Amino acid sequence: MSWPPLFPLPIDPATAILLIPAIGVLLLVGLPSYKLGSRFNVLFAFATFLSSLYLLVERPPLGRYLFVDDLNIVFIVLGGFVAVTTSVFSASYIGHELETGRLTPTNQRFYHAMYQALIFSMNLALLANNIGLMWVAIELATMTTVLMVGMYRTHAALEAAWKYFILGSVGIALALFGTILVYMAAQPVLGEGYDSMVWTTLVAKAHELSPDLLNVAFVFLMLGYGTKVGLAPLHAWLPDAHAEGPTPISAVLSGLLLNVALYAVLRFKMLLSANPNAIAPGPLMVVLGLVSLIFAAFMLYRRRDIKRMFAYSSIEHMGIITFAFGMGGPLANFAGLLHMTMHSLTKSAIFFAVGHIAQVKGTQRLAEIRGLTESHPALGWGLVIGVVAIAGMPPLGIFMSEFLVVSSTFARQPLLAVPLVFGLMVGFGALMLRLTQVAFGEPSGGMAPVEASYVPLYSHLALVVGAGIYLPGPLVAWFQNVARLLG
Amino acid sequence: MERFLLDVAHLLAGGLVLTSFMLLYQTRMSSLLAVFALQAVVLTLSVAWQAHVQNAPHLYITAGIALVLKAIIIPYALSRVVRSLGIHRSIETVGGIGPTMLAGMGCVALSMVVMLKATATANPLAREDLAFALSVVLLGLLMMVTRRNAVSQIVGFMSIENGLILAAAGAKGMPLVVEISVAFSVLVAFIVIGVFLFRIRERFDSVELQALDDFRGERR
Amino acid sequence: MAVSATLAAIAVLLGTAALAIAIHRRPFATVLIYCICLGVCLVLLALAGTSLIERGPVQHLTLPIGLPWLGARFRIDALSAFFQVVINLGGAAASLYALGYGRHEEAPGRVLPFYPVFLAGMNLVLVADDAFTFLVAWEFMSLSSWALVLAHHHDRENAEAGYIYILMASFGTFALLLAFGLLAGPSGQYAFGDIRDMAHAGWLEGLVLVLALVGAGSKAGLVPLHVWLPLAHPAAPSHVSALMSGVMTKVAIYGFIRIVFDLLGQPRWWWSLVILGLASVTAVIGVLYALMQRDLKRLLAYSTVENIGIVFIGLGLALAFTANNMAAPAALAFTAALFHAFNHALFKSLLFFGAGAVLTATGARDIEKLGGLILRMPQTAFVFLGGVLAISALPPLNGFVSEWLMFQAVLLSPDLPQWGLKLAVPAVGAMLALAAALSAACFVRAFGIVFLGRPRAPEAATAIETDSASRASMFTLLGLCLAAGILPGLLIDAIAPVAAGLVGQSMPPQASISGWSIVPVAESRSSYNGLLVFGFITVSTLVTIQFIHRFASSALRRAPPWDCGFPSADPATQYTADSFAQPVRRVFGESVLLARDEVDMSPPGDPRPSRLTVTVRDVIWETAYAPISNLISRTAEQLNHLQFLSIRRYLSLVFGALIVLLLGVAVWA
Amino acid sequence: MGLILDLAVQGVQMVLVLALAPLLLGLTRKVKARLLRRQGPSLLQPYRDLVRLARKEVVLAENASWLFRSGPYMIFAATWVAAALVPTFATGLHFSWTADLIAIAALLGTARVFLALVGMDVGTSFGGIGSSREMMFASLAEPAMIMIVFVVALVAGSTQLSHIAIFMQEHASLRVSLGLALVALVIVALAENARIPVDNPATHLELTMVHEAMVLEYSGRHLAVIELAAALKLLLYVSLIGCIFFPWGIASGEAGPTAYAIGVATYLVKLAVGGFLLVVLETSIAKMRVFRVPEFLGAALMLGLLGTLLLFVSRTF
Repeated sequence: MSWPPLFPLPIDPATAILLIPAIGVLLLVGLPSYKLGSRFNVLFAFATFLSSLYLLVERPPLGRYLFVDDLNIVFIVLGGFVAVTTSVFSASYIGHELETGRLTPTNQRFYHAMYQALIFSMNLALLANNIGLMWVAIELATMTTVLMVGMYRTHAALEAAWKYFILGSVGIALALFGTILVYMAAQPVLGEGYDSMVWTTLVAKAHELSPDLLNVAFVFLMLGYGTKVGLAPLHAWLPDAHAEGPTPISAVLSGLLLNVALYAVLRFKMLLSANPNAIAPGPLMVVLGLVSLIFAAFMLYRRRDIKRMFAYSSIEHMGIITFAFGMGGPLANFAGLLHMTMHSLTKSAIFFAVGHIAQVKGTQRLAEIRGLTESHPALGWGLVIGVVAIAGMPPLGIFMSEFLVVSSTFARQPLLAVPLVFGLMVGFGALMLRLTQVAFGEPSGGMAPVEASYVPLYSHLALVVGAGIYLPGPLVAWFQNVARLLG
Repeated sequence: MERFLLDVAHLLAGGLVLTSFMLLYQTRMSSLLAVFALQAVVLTLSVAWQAHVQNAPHLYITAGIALVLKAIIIPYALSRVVRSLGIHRSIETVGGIGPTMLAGMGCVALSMVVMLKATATANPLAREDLAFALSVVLLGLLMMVTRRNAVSQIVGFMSIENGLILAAAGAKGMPLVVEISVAFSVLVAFIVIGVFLFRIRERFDSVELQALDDFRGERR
Repeated sequence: MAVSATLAAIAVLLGTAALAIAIHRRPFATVLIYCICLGVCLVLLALAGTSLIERGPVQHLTLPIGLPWLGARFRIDALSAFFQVVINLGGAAASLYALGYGRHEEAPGRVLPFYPVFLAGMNLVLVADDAFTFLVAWEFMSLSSWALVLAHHHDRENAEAGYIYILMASFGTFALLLAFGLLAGPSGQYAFGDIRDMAHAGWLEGLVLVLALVGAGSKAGLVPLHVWLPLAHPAAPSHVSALMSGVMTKVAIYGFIRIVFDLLGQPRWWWSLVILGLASVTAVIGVLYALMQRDLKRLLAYSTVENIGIVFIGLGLALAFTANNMAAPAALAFTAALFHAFNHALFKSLLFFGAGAVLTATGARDIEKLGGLILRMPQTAFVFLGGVLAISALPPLNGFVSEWLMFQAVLLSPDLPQWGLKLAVPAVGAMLALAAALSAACFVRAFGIVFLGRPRAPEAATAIETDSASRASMFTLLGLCLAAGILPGLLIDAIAPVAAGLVGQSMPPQASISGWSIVPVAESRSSYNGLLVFGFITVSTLVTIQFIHRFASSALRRAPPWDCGFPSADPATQYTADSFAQPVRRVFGESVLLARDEVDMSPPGDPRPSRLTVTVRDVIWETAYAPISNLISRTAEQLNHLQFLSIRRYLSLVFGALIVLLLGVAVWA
Repeated sequence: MGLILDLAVQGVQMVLVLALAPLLLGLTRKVKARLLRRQGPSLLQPYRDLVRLARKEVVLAENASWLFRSGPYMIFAATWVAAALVPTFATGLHFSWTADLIAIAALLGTARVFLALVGMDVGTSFGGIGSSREMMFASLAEPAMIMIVFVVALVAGSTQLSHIAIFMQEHASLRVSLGLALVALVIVALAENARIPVDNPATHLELTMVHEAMVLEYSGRHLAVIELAAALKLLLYVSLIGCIFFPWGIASGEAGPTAYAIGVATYLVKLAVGGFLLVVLETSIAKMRVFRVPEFLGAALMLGLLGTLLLFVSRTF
């Protein structure tokens, strides 16, 4: 391809994926009609996704504020896609909520505006070429999700949002302190002012920065952004936020926000691993990852609420991903990226299914949902495929990443693989136990047919299955570059 | 001269830590808010001093923000809330004052050790500042952990923010971005908290976290 | 070429599954789907058979799927070809049987789509040539069979069985995954070819052996990993049970052979000690539990455990001989193992088909409700009897030949240098004989209670003979059992290239020997001629019958049974299955089987009936699995409190983490 | 020429065992009677019984199946084939390579399984008792038999009876292992032939009988065939012991008529002695309770195993 096709908009795509949602916010705040609102929501999300696709073709030159490299483009495109499918899903979901009166028209205006705001802030966080800017963006994202989680204004929802807000803000504070420390470390080398907060310059000069300050900084950043990633013991907000908010938000949280926070952690990991004298960030991440994995795996057993259960499974998988990146090395990093991608797709697909299930059955309590494959075959089997995928069974995508993580770990650090496999087994047992109860046996609860499009659900599942069988060459090459970047 | 500048900066930062301890020590909501306002004033002074020392004028803005927002508006608003809820008298702390103070000491010591070791190369002004800032942050966190009451937790959270501002101010030549973001986040924080207090009052007649915590995810 | 053809056939199977999803509601779906499966299985059988017979070269193929930088490697060598023959033979028989049996299926939508996928998965395992593809196919197989086990999911037991099954399956997969991880090394050389070429450290090989034993054993049903098997195999529809029991376990054996004999290089002698110990225990425990079962299909499943034990005994001997560079005996033992695997695929499928026929005819799985079916379903009874004789290792059928070969291999053990093996192997031989004799007892019980005597329940009294397709399939299998029994030489020669490839030598060619008899080592040492034995028995039977009918009176009178003068019309006075097993229960009794007989004898003068209640629990489950599951649930219960903390406590968690990490940084360096 | 001779020998052997079996039975009964100070029936009584049974009509239970009617012939055929393959008076049996010792044991197993099955066919409680006990005994007797085979095979380097016999003839030596094996084989033989102390061939006290219980429903020609099979089995075991442990006088493959004559003579003597010893043993001990039998057979198994192990020891020096 000699000349990239001209980008349809007068601005460069990087700016576009920020501008489009920003406009969306302003527009959607004012739109009273639900139908129009949801349509426009999908439209804006789709436009954003398209422009992010254009980034693959041609990258705008490095800016002082925004930049695009192999690492964040992965997250941007993935996020764009999940945002589109989720907006499609939320169109039908919110419609149903309005009918049942759980939401008011004001809510839905607010909801759609916030949705766009979330997309905006996440893209900003990913594109930011400045640790301060990234911090701001992530905070913005947190705030918007807090508001959306509390949207039902039920006792439980408020409690969840409050918990999320308090823990989130503490995380914010810690992250900010870490950021300041990084600046302090950079300032003697890069001089005062803006340059000391720019990624590209920071990474370039990483080996000259004071290692001790970086160590302390990484502790704060790991805890601060780790709170957003939902690593145990900082996870407390995550299950409730997933369980009590509107299901599209659960999907977005698991599919996108966790990834964005993880992206921040990875950036700083790159910074540290570029500095020979600093502590290797790997062990810390490995430990946190294992703790989250095993803890979440055990927590899965006693769950009564279906959404909360899958929220814990998100913690489990974030643990696996953190573990993989902590292990480092081309294989493990590749596996981590793959796992992250697959988990976003699968988990959001599961939440799509769960959302409709909760709507038709009129409950989120696991005990009251039975025999789905019989009462709602399309939903039930969709859920089965999703859970089987999330449990890491072939031929679905997550199996490939788990295969790489486990086997490479066992070959390098056999003792580390033991707790890893243990946690995976325990979690697998819990998921399968619940799946057997929910999907099979005598059907119970509401039998009404679902009026919703299965497109989001099955498009995700198709991608996951496809990826499990065949990964396109360019994608692989691209992942391998990133894996090398991560060192 | 250099020495004097340092000492004053040191004094003010130390004062901030001191006020944090006072916060920990308070047992009455109204006095808690008062002390918080005091801390904000001290913060303002120290930031202003930093501005003077580093002759970085933009820091005066930060100082201004701190003064207006933290020393006046927030305490006032919170005390309104507190009175309207009629909980201005008591705060029940966890584990008593004494142990809390000891823990606070521990935190300060820890932050000193960590920071002074880490910033051996940085310029002395920044060193002192960072060490104190870290202890203020830790103390604020400690306060959030040892108070059962929403408002006092919010106060604890704000004192964490104070620590951050102190650190940011200490960081020589740190661009305005950060201060604005801090102010902005505090603003957002306050708004959201306000919203929440409001909603919470709609539902329960207090901001006791117990009332929130009785749900805790899944009924057991 | 053969590889691509095989893959094409597998693709057809997958397409069939898609088709089944589309049309499973139509009336003709069942017949159509099973016809396609039958055809594809026959094609695969032909492909594998030709490449095995004409000893074609090893063939490779790499597709650009699977692991990106590796691709999906496929390869067909003698070993794969042999097991493909076994599997597709079973698959074809099952499909033929299902043409009739499948019509009774109440939920075809839950069987038809997964059945072809299951077949495809098993075939895929056999042709996979890199760790990733192998594991994908392996889990694919487990997954599809899991779905089939859950076909009748309304039954609580089945749901539990499915759960335990999938759990054990993925446990095994993890073990294999770790094994491959070790073999592939940090750089991730997952292609089997590279693994073969690599040299491995000693401890590593030992670990890989254990992991392979766990991984393949959990699928094959090696004690103590067998617990899922007697639950899951009976839960599925009978033709699927036949596939799982008769065929899928063979895939597991293939996996074990592939890793230990092919990838792992020169074995150590103590490996064989481990395997022999496990295997002989498996054989005896399996048959003992089979002898205790009242559910016909569960009985068959337990007997599968026993036969797997026998096969592993053969493999263990082969390892022992290979470790000491005794190629000829190794070839003998290896051939015996594969021979038995082949036989088991035949007669176990046959028996499961019979069980399925009985199930559809009577609707009763509890054999205490059956009886006298030989009069109602004479043909089924006949083939089932054949299967019973075969699985009880009785001449002139095939079961005997493989066990005879195995005994011959055992008899060569004194030449082994290691004392441990010298002393262990004869004991293993005794266990083998014990297992064989017990399985004879077990199947006499099964056949006697189900088919002989008088009906114990109305269901049995009104049974009717099963449909023609099922019978055709069963008779075919019986014919194959007989053929393999009387002409074993052909099969041994077919196995020869496999043995040559893996243990370095093959048994002497048998086809050349006069009169179709088989000579494992030397004419002077031992030989067996199934054809002649069969001929002898037939001839002498005919002679006797002729003689009797010539010279004896042919008068015959029907009368009530004599029964020592006290005939009772009540079928309840017959010997029951539990009472038949009672002597063995008493001998091997409480310790091995956790068997309890509670006799509740009513005091004199009390008209209340006395009862004997028999409970048999799986000792392995009680001692190994129950504790683990309890431990996990208790831990979960404890940790669950963390869901219900207050925000303040969560904050203190964060605070604690921060302090700990800061301390860490403080003390670091 | 040699082939014809071998075939002739084989044929003679088949007829001979058939002809001698009832005689051995008669002998044991006669001797037993004498030892009990009774007159006892004539030696030929078993033949007479068989003929009488063959002449009687068959009384068949109403629900007896085809298996019940064809069973006796299967049992008889399997036993006969097994008996025909054990060298009695000459080793040069043409078909001896058809089946080795293991196969012969297995053939007897076939017969046993059919016997146990027909016992359950009519659906009486006694048949069931008999079958279940028979199978329980067998499940212990067979491993013991295999152990014996091991001992012999390890000594003689073959499981082929003709070769074993020849080997024993040539280098016969007193070996502890062989002694143990002999004892074990005797125990197995007692159990397999339903003799005292395991079972009482003469009893009709229902609860104690095993073999009789299984054939309880048979009558007429069927019973005759089964009785003959039982007699054959006894003969088989005696001649098995003879050919393995006392192979003297057995004519080798290409011997002259005199050798064959000697072979037959010695064989008859062996049978007589064997039968006599058997009876002496039977009369000197009492029948044991059913659940003592497993220990009895277990002893045989242990002896066999011990023999194998001792063999290794003795081999090493």
